[in-house]
This record gives sequence, C-alpha cells and structure tokens, in this order.
Amino acid sequence: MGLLDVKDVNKRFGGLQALGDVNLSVAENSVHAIIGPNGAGKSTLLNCLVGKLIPDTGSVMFAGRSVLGRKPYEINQMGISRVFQTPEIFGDLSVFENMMIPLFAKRDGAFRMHAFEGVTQERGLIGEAEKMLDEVDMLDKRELHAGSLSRGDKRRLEMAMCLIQRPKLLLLDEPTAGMARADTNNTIELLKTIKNKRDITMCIIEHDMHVVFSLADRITVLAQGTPLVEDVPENIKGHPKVKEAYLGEAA
Amino acid sequence: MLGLGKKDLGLLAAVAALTLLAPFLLNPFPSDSSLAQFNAGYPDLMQRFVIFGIFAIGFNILFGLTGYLSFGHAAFLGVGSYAAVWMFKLLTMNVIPAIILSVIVAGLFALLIGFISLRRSGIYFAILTLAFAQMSFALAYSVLTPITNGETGLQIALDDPRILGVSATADGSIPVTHLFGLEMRATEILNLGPWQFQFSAGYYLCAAIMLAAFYLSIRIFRSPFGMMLRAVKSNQQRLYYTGLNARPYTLAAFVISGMYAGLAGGLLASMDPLAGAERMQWTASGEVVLMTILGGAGTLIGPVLGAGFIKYFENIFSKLNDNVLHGWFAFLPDGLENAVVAIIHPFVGKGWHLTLGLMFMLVVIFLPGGLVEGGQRIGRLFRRKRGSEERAAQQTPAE
Amino acid sequence: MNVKPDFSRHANQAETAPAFLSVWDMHSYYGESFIVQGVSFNVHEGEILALLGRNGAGKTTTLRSIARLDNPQVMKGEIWLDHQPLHRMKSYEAAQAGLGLVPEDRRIIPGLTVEENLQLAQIQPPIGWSLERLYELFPRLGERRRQEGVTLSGGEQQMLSIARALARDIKVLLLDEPYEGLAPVIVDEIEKTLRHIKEQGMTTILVEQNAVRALQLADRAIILDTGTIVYDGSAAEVLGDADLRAEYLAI
Amino acid sequence: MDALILQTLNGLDKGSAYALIALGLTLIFGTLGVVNFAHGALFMIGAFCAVTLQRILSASYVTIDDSRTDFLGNPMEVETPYVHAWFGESVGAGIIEWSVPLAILFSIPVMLLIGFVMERGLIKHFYKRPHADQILVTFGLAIVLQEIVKYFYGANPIPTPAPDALTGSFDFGVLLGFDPNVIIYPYWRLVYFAFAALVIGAVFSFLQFTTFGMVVRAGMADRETVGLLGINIDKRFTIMFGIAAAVAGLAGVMYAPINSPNYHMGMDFLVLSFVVVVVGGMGSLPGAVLAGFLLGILESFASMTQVINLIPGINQIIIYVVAIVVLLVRPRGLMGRKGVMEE
Amino acid sequence: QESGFTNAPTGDTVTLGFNVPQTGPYADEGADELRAFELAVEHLNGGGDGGMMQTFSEQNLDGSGILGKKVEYVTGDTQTKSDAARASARSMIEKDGAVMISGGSSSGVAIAVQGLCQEAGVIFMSGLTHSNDTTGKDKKANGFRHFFNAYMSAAALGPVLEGLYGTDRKAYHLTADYTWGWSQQESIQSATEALGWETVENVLTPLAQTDFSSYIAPVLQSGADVLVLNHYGGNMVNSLTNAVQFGLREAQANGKDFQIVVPLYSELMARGAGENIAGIPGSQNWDWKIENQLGERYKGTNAFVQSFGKKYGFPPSQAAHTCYAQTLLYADAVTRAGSFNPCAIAEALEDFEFDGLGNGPTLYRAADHQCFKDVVVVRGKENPEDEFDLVEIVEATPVEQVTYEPDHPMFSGGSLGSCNAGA
Ligand SMILES: Nc1ncnc2c1ncn2[C@@H]1O[C@H](COP(=O)(O)OP(=O)(O)OP(=O)(O)O)[C@@H](O)[C@H]1O
Ligand SMILES: Nc1ncnc2c1ncn2[C@@H]1O[C@H](COP(=O)(O)OP(=O)(O)OP(=O)(O)O)[C@@H](O)[C@H]1O
Ligand SMILES: CC(C)C[C@H](N)C(=O)O
Ligand SMILES: [Mg+2]
Ligand SMILES: [Mg+2]
Repeated sequence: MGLLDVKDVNKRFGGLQALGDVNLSVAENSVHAIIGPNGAGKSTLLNCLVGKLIPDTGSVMFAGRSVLGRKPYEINQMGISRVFQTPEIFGDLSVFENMMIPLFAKRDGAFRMHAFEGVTQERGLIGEAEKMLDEVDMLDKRELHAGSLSRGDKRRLEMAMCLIQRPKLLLLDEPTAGMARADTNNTIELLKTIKNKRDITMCIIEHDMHVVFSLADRITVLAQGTPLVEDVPENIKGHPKVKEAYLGEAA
Repeated sequence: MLGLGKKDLGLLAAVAALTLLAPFLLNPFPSDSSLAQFNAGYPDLMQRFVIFGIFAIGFNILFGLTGYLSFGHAAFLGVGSYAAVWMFKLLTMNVIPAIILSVIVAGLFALLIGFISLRRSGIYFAILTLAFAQMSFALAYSVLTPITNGETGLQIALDDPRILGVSATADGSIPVTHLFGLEMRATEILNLGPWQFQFSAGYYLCAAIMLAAFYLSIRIFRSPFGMMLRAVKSNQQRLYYTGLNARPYTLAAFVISGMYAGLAGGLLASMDPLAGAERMQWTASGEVVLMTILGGAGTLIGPVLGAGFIKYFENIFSKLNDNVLHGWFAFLPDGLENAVVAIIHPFVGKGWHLTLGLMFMLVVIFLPGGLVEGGQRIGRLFRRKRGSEERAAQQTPAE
Repeated sequence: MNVKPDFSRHANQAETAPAFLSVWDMHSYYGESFIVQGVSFNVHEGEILALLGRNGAGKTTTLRSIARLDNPQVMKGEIWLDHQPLHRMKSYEAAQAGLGLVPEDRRIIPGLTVEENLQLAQIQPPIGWSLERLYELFPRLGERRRQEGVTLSGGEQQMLSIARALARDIKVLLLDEPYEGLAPVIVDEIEKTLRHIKEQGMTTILVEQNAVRALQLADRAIILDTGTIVYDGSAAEVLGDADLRAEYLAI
Repeated sequence: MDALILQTLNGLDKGSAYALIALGLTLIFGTLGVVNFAHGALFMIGAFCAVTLQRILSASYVTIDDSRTDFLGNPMEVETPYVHAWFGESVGAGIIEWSVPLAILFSIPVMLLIGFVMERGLIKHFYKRPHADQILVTFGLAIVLQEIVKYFYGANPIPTPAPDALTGSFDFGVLLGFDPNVIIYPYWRLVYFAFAALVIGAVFSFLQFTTFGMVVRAGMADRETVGLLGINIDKRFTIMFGIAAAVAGLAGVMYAPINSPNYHMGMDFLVLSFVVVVVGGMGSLPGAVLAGFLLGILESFASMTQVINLIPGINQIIIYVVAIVVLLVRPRGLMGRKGVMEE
Repeated sequence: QESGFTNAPTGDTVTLGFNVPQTGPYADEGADELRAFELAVEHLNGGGDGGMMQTFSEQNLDGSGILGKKVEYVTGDTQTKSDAARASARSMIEKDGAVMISGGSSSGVAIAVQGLCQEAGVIFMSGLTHSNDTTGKDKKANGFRHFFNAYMSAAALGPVLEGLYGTDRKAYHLTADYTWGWSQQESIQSATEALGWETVENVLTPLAQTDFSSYIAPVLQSGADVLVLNHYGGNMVNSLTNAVQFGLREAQANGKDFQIVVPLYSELMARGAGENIAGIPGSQNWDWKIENQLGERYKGTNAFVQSFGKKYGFPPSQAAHTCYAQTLLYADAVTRAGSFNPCAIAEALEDFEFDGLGNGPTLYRAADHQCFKDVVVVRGKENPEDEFDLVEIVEATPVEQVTYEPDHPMFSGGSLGSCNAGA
C-alpha cells in the first residue's frame, strides 16, 4: 500500500481510450516519475487524481481515502498539490500575493472570512512566503505582477506556491519545461533538498530525462493510456521497448 | 491608525473632509448669480451623492474585486427601500430600525439570489441576476401591489398603524422620519453674503454612514478576504487547486454588496419615505454598473466619483432650460445670444441624456481607468512638472 | 521603397552572402519597461540561427517584435526580410511577406478542430505545404484531425503549431521553444524535420532552452542577456568552448 | 386547441422578431465578443429608415387654399407630395404606401455604412478592453443615437403602415377546418415571419458555407494568432459588424408596420435580446434563433387568460423565469460554446 | 414680506416648479405641457396676448405677475418615474425655492409628487393624471387636480356607447397592469355593465409590453364583440395598431360589427396610431375645437388656441390646456387669498367655482380637490383634413352626469388630511 494507489482506472474521451486499466502505486516519501510519449495520458491521469476529471471506472486512494467524487479543493486540503503543464497562477496579483494565498488555504481551510484584518498584519505568513520566494530565487520579483513574468519564472512561481503548502503529495506536470538549463539544475537541487528535508512524496511528469533520472526513485512508462513498464531508473534506461516508444537516441 | 496604511488613511481623511465640507464645496456660486444653477449643495442632491456612493462602493466589492458583473443589483436597493418604508408604516418613524431592517432584508434576498446565480459565471451570471431583478420589478409593479403600492410606490399614509409612534401628528399631518427626534429634513441655512449654504441633518447622517461604509470597504480590500476575491477574478481554477472553495467567497461578497445596496435603499427611504418600483428596473441596475466603471472599477474611490458624476447630470443638467440659457447669455447681442442658446439647447434640459451619453463615451475612450485615472493623470502632470526633466524624458518612450 | 539599407556599419558581420533577414538596432518595450535594448543581427538565407539566453532575457520579446505583434511595442529599429521593410508592417502583412512564427505557448485556436486550425493558415496566400504532406510529417495530427485542437496533449499541440506555420509558404520560420514538452523521440523527429526543411532552403531562427541540441542543429548562435546581444558567432564555437558556455548559458 | 394553435402561430411570429434581433446581436456579442448595448439602437435606426423613406417619398410642396382655413383661422396651407404631382395621384399614393418594403433596399446600404463607421470609429478600439468598458461606451452611444433620433423625430410613435395589399389578415382556421374567424393572422406578420426566415437562412449560409465564419470565430478566440497566419482580421470584423448592423436594421424596417417606431423602441428590446442571446448560448447562432422562438412561443402561451388565471402575473415574468430555468439546467444556455464569455 | 411657510417668496419674484417628463415615452407630452407653462408665465407677467386670462371668470390677474411679484420658473424631468420625479421636485423646493409644483404625466408620478408636496408644505397643481386615486384614496390637502378622471370618463362614455352600440354587448378588456389601468378598467366596466353589457374577460397586460398580438389574437374567439383598451401612451398606440392588424375593426361577432373603445384619448396618441384610430370612441378632458363646435359655453378655448398656436405653430393638446389652466388657477387663488401661504391658497381654491377656462362652468370641490366640469366624448376622425384634425367631438357630457359623491366606493379610503404650510 502506497501513499497513492490507483487501481484499474479507465477514462475515455469519445472514441479515444485515454487511460486503460491504469494501476499505479506511489510509495510514501518517494519520487515517482511518469514518462511516456506525447498524448500517452499522463496529464489525464493527473487530472483524475486532483478531481479535474472523473475516471469512468477504477479507484484512486490517497492515504487510505478515496479521492473520487471530491471537489478539487477538498483533494488539495487532503494534501495533494499540483503544478500544471501550462502555468496556472494568479496573473492579476503580485508575486507575493500569489504566495500568500496557498498559505491562507493551508492555515484556514477552504473558506474563512478574514474581512477586517489586513494582509500586512500576517507577519508569520509573510515571513514564510518570503523565505520560500528566496528559496526559488524570486525575492527580488516580490512586487511584480505575476502575469508579466517570463514563462520560466511563472513555472517557478507555481512550483513555489505548491511547495509552500507542504503537501503530502506533490504532482508536477513538466515542472522544468521551458526553464533555462541552469535553472533546471537549480530546480532539481531544490526538489532534492525539499525531498530530503521534508516528508514529501512527489509524482513527476517530465520529458527531460536529465531531470527524471536525477530525481526519480521509480519510473512508470505510460503509452497509449496503459502502463508499459514500471521499474527503477537504471532498468528503464536500457529497456528496449521504452527506447523505441519514447526515448529514441536520448538514452 | 484604524488599522489602515498611510495611503488609505490619507484617502479616508480626504473623503471625510470632502463629505463634511460638501455643503460649501458644492455651492461655489452665489445663489443669485446666473451660475447658481450649477450649485449642487442642496440636501436632496447631497444625500443622493452619498447614498448612491454607498450603493456603488458595495457594488464595487463584488464587481471590482471578483469581476462578477451583477446586472440586477438594484433589486437589493429596492427591497431595502420597501423594508424601510414598511418599518416606518408599522413600527416607528425613527430611521435606525428601518435602516437595520433594510440591510437585513437585502442581505437575505441577496443570499437567495446569489446562491442560485453564482452557480454560473461571466455573462450567464449577469443574465441570471438581471432576470431576478426584472422579475422583482415586474412583480412589484403589478401583482405585488398590496405590498409595494405598484406604480406609485410605497408611501406613508395618514392611517398607518405605527406601533411605536403616532399615525398622524397633532395638526393632522403625516409624521416625518427622524433619528431619536432629530428630523431628517431639518436644515440649517447659513447665509454668507450672497452665498447660501444648507446643512441638512439627513445629509450628515448619510455622510457619516457613507464614511463608515467606505472605511469598511477599505478594510475589505486590504484583507485576506479581499485578496481571495481578487484571486477569484484572476484564476478560479488555480484557487480550487490551491484548496480554496471559491463559491462561499463569491457568495459572501455578493451578500455584502447586496447589504450595501440595501443600506443605500434604506437611507433613500429614510431621507424621502417613498419606495418606487423603478428603483429595481434594469436601468437602475445598469446605472450602478455605469457609476462603477465610470469612476474606475476596482478602485476605492472611483465608484463614489462615478455616482456623483451621474447624479449631478441627472439632477442639474436636466433642469437647465432655454430660459436659464437666455439668462446666462443675455449679455451677448441678441442674434448671437440666440445662436449660442440654439447650439447648447440640444444638450441640456430634455437633452440631458445626450450629454450624459457623450460623457460616458468620452470618459471611457480617453480615460480607460475611469475618472480615477483622470485624477491620476492630472496628479502625474503636476508631479512631472516638479520632477527633474531629464528623468521624465528618459522614462516613457516617445512614439 | 523596398531597398535594403546599408547595414555595413554593423561591426561583427563578415558579409559573405547578402543578409536575408536583418534586424537593426531594435528597441522594444512593454508598458514602461524596455526589454529589448538595441538588438542588431543578420540571418542569411537557408541558415539556422539559434537564439539563446536565460529566462527573461528577451528571446520571446525579440521574436514577437520581428513578427510585428502589438505587444511588445517596437520603439525604434528596422527589420528587413528579403528587401521588405517589416518594421513598417502590421503582423498580418509581415505574415504575408513570408514570416512564420511558432509562438511559445503554441496558440492553438480554441473552438477549431485540428484540421480547421490548419485550414485557417491556408486562407490567405501564399500557401505552403499541403495538408496531406503535413499529415505525412505528423501522422498523429492526421489521426486527430477532427478533434478540437486545444484538447490535444501538449506535444501534439506543439506539432500542430509547427505544422500550421509550414502550411503557409514562408521565407523565415521563427520557432519559440519548439522542443518544450515533447517526448525525446518527437524531439528527434522535429529536429529531423527542421533539417529537412533547412535543406529545402528554409531560413530559421530557433529559440531553445535545450542549448546543446539547438547548437548542434544551428549554423550560428546569438546569446541574449537582459535585452542585449552578448555573443554573435558560429554555433560550433559555442559548443566547443566550455568557458563561453559556462559564462552565458551556465552549462 | 384552436387557442393553442393561434398562440403557437403568434409565438412563432414574435419569436421571429426576437430571433432576428438576437441574430444580429449574437454576431457582435457572441462572435466578436463585444457587449453591444447599442444594438437596440441599430434596430431602432432601421425602423427609422422606414420612417425616413416614407417622409422622403411624401416630401411635399405647399400651396395656399383660400377656401379653407387652418386652426388659427388663416388660409389653409395644403401640402401635395411631389410624387403625386409627378406620377399622378394614384401612382404617387401607391409609391408612398409601399415605402416600408422599399425601405428594405434603402436601409441596407445605410445600415452597412453605420455599422462600418461604428466599428472603425469606435468599437475597434474596444475589442481588447474589458466587457465593462464596452458596456459603458456602447451604452453611451445608444443614448446618443437615441437622443439624435428623438431630436429630429420626437418621442411620439410615428405610424408607418404596411402597403394596403399586405394589411388585413388571413384566415388559417378555415384552412384547417375550423370556423371562420377563429384562427386569423395578419398578412404583414406572415411576411415578417418569411422575411426573418430568409434573413436567418442567408446569414447562416454565409457563415457556414464560406470560410468567413471560421475566420471570424478564430479571430475572436485569438486575434493575435490569426494575424500571424496572414489574415487581416480587422477587415473581417468590420464586415461582420456591418452585417450585424444590417440584420438589426432590417429587423427594424420590417417591424415598423407592426408597432409604430419611436425613439426608445431599441431600449425596450435591448434587455430582451440579451436574454435571448444568452439563453441560446454564447457564440451559437442556431442557439440564438432557437431561444428567440422558444421565448416567443412561451410568452404567447403565458399571455393566455387560462394561464394567467392559474398563475397571476406569469405573463410579466415568463421570459425571466424561462431564462433562469434554462441557465440553471444548461450551464451554457441551449447551445452555447464552452469558454465564450464565461469569465 | 410673508413668512411662516415653505419658500415664502422674499424678493420681487416668485418661483414656480414645472416638473414634466422630458425623457422617456411621454417626452412629447411633457414638452407640450412645458410650452403651456411657459405661455402661462408669459401671460402672467404681462407678455403676449393674455390668452385665457381675458376669458377667465375671475378678473384678478392683470399681467403684473402674482401679487406683484414677477413669475419665474424652473423645470425638471420626471422621467415618468416616481423616484426621479420626487427627486426633481425636491430639488425645485430645496434649491430653487419653488412655492408650487405642477406637471406630471402619469398618475403614479402625480401621486408620489403630491405626497412630497404635502410633506414639504407646498401646493401641487397636478397636470396629467387620470387615475381615480389621485383625488380618491391618495388625495392630499395640498394637492389639486383640474384634469378629469377614470370614473368621469366612464360615466361620460357610458351613454354614448349605448347610443352607438346598443345595450346588448359583450366586452373584452385589455388593461395595463398598474394603478391607472385598474382604475380605468374598474370604472368603465361598472359603467358599461350598468348599461347591460356583459364583461367577457379582463386581461392584464404588462406595462413593458410592446407587441400585443398574443393578447389580441384570442379576442375574436372569446365571443366578445367589443374590445376595450384600457391603455395609454405607447401601450395604447401599439395595442390599437395590433388590434386593427388582426382585422378586428372589420370583423363581425355575434351578428354585429365588432367595435373597439379607447376610454382615454390624447391627441398625441391619436397621431401615433394614425389611421387606425378612425371611428374609435373615447373621452378627453378638453379639445381645441370645442368652442367652435359646441359654442360659447366653452369660451376661453379659442383665446387659448390662438395664443398657443401663434407662439408654437400648432394647436395645444389637452395636456397643455390643463397645465395652463392649473397655472392660472393657482395665480388667481394666490391673488384672491392675498398670500402665497399654501393653506390660504387651498382655502381659496376649495369649492371655488369658475368659468371661462375652456371647460365651461367648473367647480373645485373642497372634499377631494377634484375639478368637476363637462367631459368631451370624441371619436377618431375618418378623413382628417390636416395633421391636427384627428378627432371629432361626439358630445360634451354635462358635468351633472359625471359628478359623484366624495365617498363613492371607487374614491374612498384616503383622507385629505390637513393643509401643510411647511416651515
Ligand atoms: N478533453 C479531451 N477531449 C478529447 N480528447 C482529449 C481530452 N483531453 C485529452 N485528450 C486526449 O487524450 C490523450 C491524452 O492526453 P494527455 O494530455 O493526458 O497526454 P500527455 O500524456 O499529458 O501528453 P503530453 O506529454 O504531450 O502532455 C491525447 O491524445 C489527447 O488528445
Ligand atoms: N506582457 C508583458 N508585460 C510586461 N513585461 C513582460 C511581458 N512579457 C514579458 N515581459 C518581461 O519581459 C522580459 C523578457 O521576457 P521574454 O518573454 O522575452 O523572455 P524570454 O527570454 O523569452 O524568457 P523565457 O525563456 O522564460 O521564455 C521578462 O523580464 C518579462 O518579465
Ligand atoms: C397620463 C395620464 C393621462 C394617463 C396615465 N397613464 C395615468 O396614469 O394617469
Ligand atoms: Mg501533458
Ligand atoms: Mg520565452
């Protein structure tokens, strides 16, 4: 029994079987990578985990509780945070405010009226937000409009927003896509330290094999909606089927 | 102080000063001069300025922060008015219970409509609110006449039961609204040379309440709640995946702004105890939308400015007739006088709508951020003049 | 009017062939902040130019300026494509003049199917590759031709975006991070495609975070840093010079 | 039974007016994404095209008739239309009588021109602005247009009858085997229905069978990218706006004999037409037409005495009740597309 | 100098407030009212030819203003909304110091403004308001109505309808769903039922309705042979136009010619309805042709038409007439009372009998502040001679026939209260 157990999940879009009998178990405090060709169903699987999509059949258990049928915010409150493939941030708010919102969500739950206190009075939370911004090297952009950040920075911001919630399970959908190589390396380091420092489980989708092989404890290869193989990284690298379907010359 | 930052405190102080001094500021012209027509410092209009200011401030909490455009907000103002007048009819002419009841009733009504309408967003939400308000209006005008007195509007009559008061005064008149004995229509007149200034009890009550409402709205804007509302506007998707439920936030904002509207309605009735069904018509809902955008949606002071602007046109420009025009231009030779009057004629009096329409267009074309932006531009102009020139030259590229 | 200006003042140019695309002293800004500050470079016909730099360096801004999009605004500078003054054109005129941009966020048009997205590109002449030929290049798109474009997986969208640019008869192809989010095999394939179209004489500017891959493909490289060019020279040189790479690309 | 048939007929006719107005509105609102509060004004201007043509055709010269006196006791000034003088009394009267159908031709170029000018001069700058700004500017424009018309034509309705040949009514009941006089329907309303069907069909085919529609939809969703594909979207938006204005105008011209035009008839229809468009679903032309007919028919049924006696006041609110129910059951109206104006 | 009441005029001028609809559907009516007010002021101040001042039975007005004070006036826009009308009236009282408010073009507005004037302590001389309530359950001591009302319309129309269409008729009513509509319908129903007519159906139509086809279509099948349109303004123009479109005017029912009745007429409506109005009976407060056609009894009419027509180029409407008359009546009452004090004026107007204002001998009844005078029954003209000649006078129903007791059930419920002079 892992922290996350996906059993026999199926999802169809019209005539397309996007997910077929997916079984997946993510062990606590591990980094589990999901790789696979474009259109394999990776993002769809993630969508089923966070309540954006409801699978046609199958079950998804998180820490012993089913997530199916729950609203996205309930699932997040259970301890799952997600970084999207195309950055989802609060574009009209400042970088700093973007960091405060997940903090409030963490502290106050899904809804709480704080209509009279000022945001600026929340000293403790502000400190936390600034610390996190510093960690992702964005403290100098604190007051910028998040919408006007460059794409790499938006990604980083989104990741910081998820991390600051200290989720039990962090879902990352191509977190380093479009990031400069140097920053990709920094991100790898960041995720590594976080993993070591905190008790956190990660599920990561990436096409950048450098990232995958530096971080993952286990890798599931998904192709056409079904898991092809699941194994430790070393074995995946050499796997002929994976090479053919996915890795090409990169391996 | 007051839990506000320096800038907000300054704004609040400025607004307080302006409202307190309004009787002077709005009456800049001597009362016998030909420009006296432009004076707006009489109780009815001053009350309207601040009451519609309250209405617009409340609307802005919903629209400015969450971006949910309600096209039926006048319904809450309407039910607030009805509630207040019924309070006058049944309980007492004291305005306090009436105002309290109007806020509560409007809040409940908003809770009901908001709960249903907020299931949709964007234009679908706007049309849902519009539909509810139009329904309220149509019913108030016809089948609900026993409650609303239909077309005429709910009025106070000589035979009202009024439990904590008299049905009629000793001399057979209808009693007037008051605040613990202070009559709302009581007005002190100060004559200073040719100038005349009116200090109305009703106005100062409204102004005080408006300041409180404004203060509250600043607090909401600066609070975590306000930030959540802006987040709703920015990206609801992200909000949900961050573990927050947008629905109660928007519903709370909706109810709060409905209560502001109810407060405005209650005050309108307290100043002039009549509640007309037209208060709930879509044009009235549209008006508060226009006030907010015209002033600057999402800004603190904008909606108040917008409210003042529209009410000024409605009340001052509609009263300029040819007779007045001839009065102004009497100094010109006859032919010229007639020509000038003929040119201005279509824009005033019965043409006041034309001027209002043109003003809407000019403001939104040239001041995309509303009147507030106009103010900022003027402010910047002054600052730039003072500031060193080379910096200005460096900053904005010339095109 | 369509006479190429004399750019010989521009220093680091060993004019062998006449430049096909010339950018001269271009300054672009968003709102009040200047992003591109005096960029000049030439691209020769049939050449692949790699445009590199860290996140936020101004790569996207440069490409968007060349494509004459409304935002950023170009304050001064000249852009010439094959003797045509792009800097005097609107974006649709530039496109008619032979410019093709694959934007960084792919920009698949919502509400249109895959095929409609492609057809849209062929409404205004000059028309480039036929749909059959494009489906041959990207079979995945052929399979999904009736699906709404925006529901494609990330990688599929990237293919569609490239295909859409090729569906027009363009003289220069601007690619903003085309590999982002693509499976390694697909990256290989796209690289092959780019080689293929280069052989047919296409001139290309390639913005890419995967600098090594880009440099392997490119003839020349330009490195941007905070809106100015810090390197302009052969791609092989950067690839071979570890110091240079470390200094500007941190790899 | 006969009552139901009659009200269905009625509803179809009412619905065709709603559908026609909503069609023009949805071209601008659902397709170009501009909240055009001036759409009602375009409808009104269309109706006044008919009034204007009628006035032009009956332009008269004045002669003094000493044998009669006017209300002040002065000799009477008699006006004779030029067309009477030129073509003889009966032909002249005939021309004036046919001014509404003639106005269809007259109004098309006028409305196209108004649409083009409006789009180029004003709306163009508002595509990227928030909907709220669009509301403000088009509402301002609507007021201005309305006041201009009021300045020249007054506030009172102006009778603009249909040609005599098309007045009177047709007895459907007899056709269906009912007694005479049970189901009768005015000719002009039948003409209106046919005309609406024609215009709706024409607009559909134009948008469906040409690529124009796809381009405009695409341009609405993402102007920038469409520009990158070499398409001058601005030009197409202008054309689209012109078409929408012409459709609104035609709806107005044809409506003039049904209800005498007055300057605020546009505002009277404005809210209703927005409701129709939204109930139909944003961005859907068939939705707008369907919703127009649906609301027309339900409104007719709700005005039957049997229904009113059952639920007092239902005729006052039926449109809104239907709107609420539809929007709660179907999140994007009857046939709305996802993502269009949902934020 | 007078004092002790609201806006006691201090200088050598006195200000009157004319509150009319300047925007909205009744804007043209409001414009005509305003013309009449301006003309009245001109006459009061000694300008022009004096109009009805010369024919007025009281000869107190001499062109020197009112009580020697020059008359000035302010105008405002009621927008035909009670709210806006009250705001406009309040500004006239608070800002401009008006001692009297007049105008209005709808009963709802009139009642609302009347209530305000009562509270503020100024006189309200209502303009166009036809609902029974204005001087019925909503009557006020400070308010006065010269215009006739729904009951009077019905009482006058009854015998005429009997003469035209007999006693065996089945009537179908369409009624505007608001105060005035109900009041009109109730009155006409009771008057026609008294003749022996049967009321088949009464359908309430929404005020905002523009297309009445779905209300008109079922009329013929209902077995009715008369359609009564209790509509006014745009509603009436549209419902009548629709009725004619549906062929009701040519139709036969129960072996008789089908008939349409519009109880309350106005010249502007007739113009809006065009040829559709031909032959359709209704009632008016006054008509500009009445003195020419029915003689001396209605003197004043021609004098007014002359001075109005000379100034503006067309004959006055009944709206203009009633507003002009109200202004003169007010001025005269002030002069007789010797004071601008509303209570003194009210006293001067109560049970005041006068003549020469175009309606024949008239009484301002003290009990409810309603004027009692003849009612003009008209019908749409078949072949109008010119654009102003839209209606023909059928008869002038004598005042006795339309007078009712102050406690008539249709008018009961309210009380005048006592006059309020304000501050
Ligand atoms: N809403 C939808 N409707 C129809 N088809 C869909 C929908 N969402 C996804 N699909 C299809 O399902 C398949 C899986 O998509 P998904 O986004 O999960 O792929 P992915 O593995 O994340 O790919 P990539 O690595 O390119 O992001 C794709 O072929 C896609 O076209
Ligand atoms: N719409 C905008 N408004 C204001 N500033 C912007 C806007 N878009 C980008 N910027 C700013 O311009 C700078 C350059 O951005 P640009 O997108 O050109 O970078 P880039 O080199 O493409 O980076 P990346 O690799 O992250 O895509 C960044 O600092 C960014 O914050
Ligand atoms: C203007 C009036 C004569 C009629 C109007 N509808 C009323 O309420 O009285
Ligand atoms: Mg994906
Ligand atoms: Mg970029």
